[in-house]
Amino acid sequence: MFDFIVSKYNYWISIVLMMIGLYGMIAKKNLVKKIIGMNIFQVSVFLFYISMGKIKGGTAPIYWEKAVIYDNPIPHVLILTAIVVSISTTAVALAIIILIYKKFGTIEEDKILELMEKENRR
Amino acid sequence: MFEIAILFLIFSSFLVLYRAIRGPTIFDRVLVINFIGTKAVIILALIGFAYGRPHFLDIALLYALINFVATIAFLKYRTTGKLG
Amino acid sequence: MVDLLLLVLLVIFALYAVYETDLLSSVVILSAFSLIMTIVWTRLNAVDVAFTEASVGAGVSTIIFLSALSRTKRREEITRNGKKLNIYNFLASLIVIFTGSVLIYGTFDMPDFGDFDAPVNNAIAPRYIYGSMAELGIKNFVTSILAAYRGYDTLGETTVIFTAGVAVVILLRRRDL
Amino acid sequence: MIVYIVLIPLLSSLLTPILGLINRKTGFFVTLINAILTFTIIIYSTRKVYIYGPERYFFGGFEPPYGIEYVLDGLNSVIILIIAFIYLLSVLYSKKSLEKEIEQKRISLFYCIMNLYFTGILGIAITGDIFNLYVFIEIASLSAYTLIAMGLKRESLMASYNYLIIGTIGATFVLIGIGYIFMATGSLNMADLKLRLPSLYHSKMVRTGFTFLTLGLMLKLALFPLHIWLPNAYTYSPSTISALLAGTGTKVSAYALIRILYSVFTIDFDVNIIPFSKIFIFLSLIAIVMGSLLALAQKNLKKMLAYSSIGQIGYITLGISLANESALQGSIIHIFNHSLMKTALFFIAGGFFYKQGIENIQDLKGIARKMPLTMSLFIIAGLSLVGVPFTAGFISKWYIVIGAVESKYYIVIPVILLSSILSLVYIWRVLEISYFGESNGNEHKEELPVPLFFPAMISSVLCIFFGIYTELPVELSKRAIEILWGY
Repeated sequence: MFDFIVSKYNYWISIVLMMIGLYGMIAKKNLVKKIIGMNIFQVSVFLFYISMGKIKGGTAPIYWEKAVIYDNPIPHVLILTAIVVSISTTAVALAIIILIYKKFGTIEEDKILELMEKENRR
Repeated sequence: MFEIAILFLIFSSFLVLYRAIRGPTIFDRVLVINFIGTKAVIILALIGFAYGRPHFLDIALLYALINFVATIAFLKYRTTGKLG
Repeated sequence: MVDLLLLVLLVIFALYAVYETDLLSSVVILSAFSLIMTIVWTRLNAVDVAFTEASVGAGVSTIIFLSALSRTKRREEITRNGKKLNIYNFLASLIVIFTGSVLIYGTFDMPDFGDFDAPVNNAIAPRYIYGSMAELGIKNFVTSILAAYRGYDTLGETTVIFTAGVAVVILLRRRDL
Repeated sequence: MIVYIVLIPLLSSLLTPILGLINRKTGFFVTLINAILTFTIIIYSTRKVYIYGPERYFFGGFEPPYGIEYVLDGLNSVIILIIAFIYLLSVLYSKKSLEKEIEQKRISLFYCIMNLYFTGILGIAITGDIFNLYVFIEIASLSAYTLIAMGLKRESLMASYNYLIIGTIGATFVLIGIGYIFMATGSLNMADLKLRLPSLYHSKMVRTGFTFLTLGLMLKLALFPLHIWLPNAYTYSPSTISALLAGTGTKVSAYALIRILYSVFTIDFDVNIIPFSKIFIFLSLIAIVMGSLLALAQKNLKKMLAYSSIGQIGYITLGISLANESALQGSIIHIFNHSLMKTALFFIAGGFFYKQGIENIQDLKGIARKMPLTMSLFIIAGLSLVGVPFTAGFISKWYIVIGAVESKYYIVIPVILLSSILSLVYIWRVLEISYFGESNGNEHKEELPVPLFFPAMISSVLCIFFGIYTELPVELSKRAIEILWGY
């Protein structure tokens, strides 16, 4: 049992982090807060990827005369791509939030929905 | 040896966590970030030596730079309420 | 031991960033979260990723967040309208717990952390590690995969940045173009 | 040759803002040339695939499990054919329609984003690498968020934001799913995965990965309980974009789902090892009924069409999850047909807004007397949506019903009948108001201007054409089935 926990805790903590982020994304009403949750969610997924590429006793995947085992470089490559995708999503989301604030005067979801309902009733 | 040094540094990061969470003003938090950033630079350098691959110093350098920029941005936002 | 401490630190920061109502503090904590993440990735030997996260995650994204906050509001307003909010939060946590347990169920027959014989490390990775030096002559395997073998992904990545750039310009710019 | 399918849109998206600095009008022409060129290349390569079989392209010359490859086979050639066609029509439509809906100074950047969206969806459809799929999903999504946010009303911003949140959750789920599958197999190439996966079907890792991949794509596809982003996104975006998204956005996700279910995993896994099929037949049936019911309740014309899309997506997923040849064939034909008819309907709805500023169904009173030709196009496309014989919609529903009978799911038949009646009711409601409603004011005829009328005409006439001459979609989809079933 103890071995089982020790051998998996890295993945489990990354899953816990993902879920904290996902909760922030779903449950929080503030638009910027949702994006903060989104960042945590995505970065934790990246942590999960990087964890799977680690090999016990391995060294960084850069050629080195003394190296015996190298870590797996593929997850690193995938995550380099994914980090950039994540930051781009954040940038677009924040641009939309700035516009929302300009047009609605608030960044709380409930208040915006109220405003939209009022408009539709008219 | 290096491992123990890293442990101590992480432990000291835990100590400032109290200020990050309680910290009545925003300056306390900025200070915490700066502190953790500085610790991170040293930890990165130490990790490089612990693994016997001094190339890691590059990241430590980059780190020191970025840390500085972020702090400036915070303080500018705090004083003028605007960025750029 | 060191890794475990860092991971605990990550969880505390993540919880606090989601919990805090002052958005500026939240962003500060998110920046700290990224910083710690960089150390974790360096511990896991992902040097290039740590590099990118240090500049992009901790640097650029903090500044983007700050510039967004400077044009909107700093504080999150909590409206407490009693039961409705509670049911909503309860549903959200139910979804989150369900998703999380499915994910953890999936980890049960995963290879152990750091296992050399895991399929990830044996299917296509050896070719990159032992063959790419001879084939391309680049010392950093990550670079050679990124630029050559999976170069098309990198083209896609660049296109994503381009898309985001054009999107921000078209959404926020007031002058002619 | 197939490498140009993605490269030409990408190049033109770079070219539009640069030429836009010189003259704003160039944006439209560059985009039009790009659409025509891409469509021509796609016709050429589809023909080639049809005659000589699947074509592959290795990027940088690195052989597949190590490098990234493009695959063009019977399945995705159908999809990219219809996507490129709808894009061409939308570009033709956009010139006039955008004049009223977008500030002219932003027009060249707008076309740039439109080209990027085109790049993204073509990239999703044509790639043979599962991580590359994720990257292109993000390109398509990011540009779609921006396009929706360009709508006239301020609600469009909120619609775009909600789509962004849900779309990002979906894309991240896809990323998690890819991670789990990658961890179990160590490979990212679809063809390679198909060889490696069967021995791992009982691993919990693979099952979880499968769940998250499908869940993420279902979020993008807007299957019923996960559809919340779709109605507002379609309603508040500019008319061209509504038509473009309705015709291509969800279709490409449906394609990705088919690819994952039948080409990365096998049918044996979907049906026998996990209860995927049963759950999704149930969900699709609910989607079919609820989509039509919710469409009945709407006041806004575009919102009604958007909810009807949710019902039609139910048909597509029903055909996919019944998992036999005829049902899947019906599903592919329905992707093809639904693109045509929904695009036609959204074109016409956009035309009403352009000409009269009408958005609500109630305000359509007497419009059939003002625009008889336009309204007749609406009837054609609407009847095709209902699934009347001799229209395109009938063929696909027929195949799905046959598939349901083959798999002995008899409950499908009354549900499809019910939904057809419901959709007849909501189409009829529009017709009744527009033909028999008392209009106030002048009733002299003024049809849509040609640039708006022509694309709407083409797409609705094709609805009839493919209902009578069924060879093209049926043959193409038969070739797709051959690829998936592996003979």
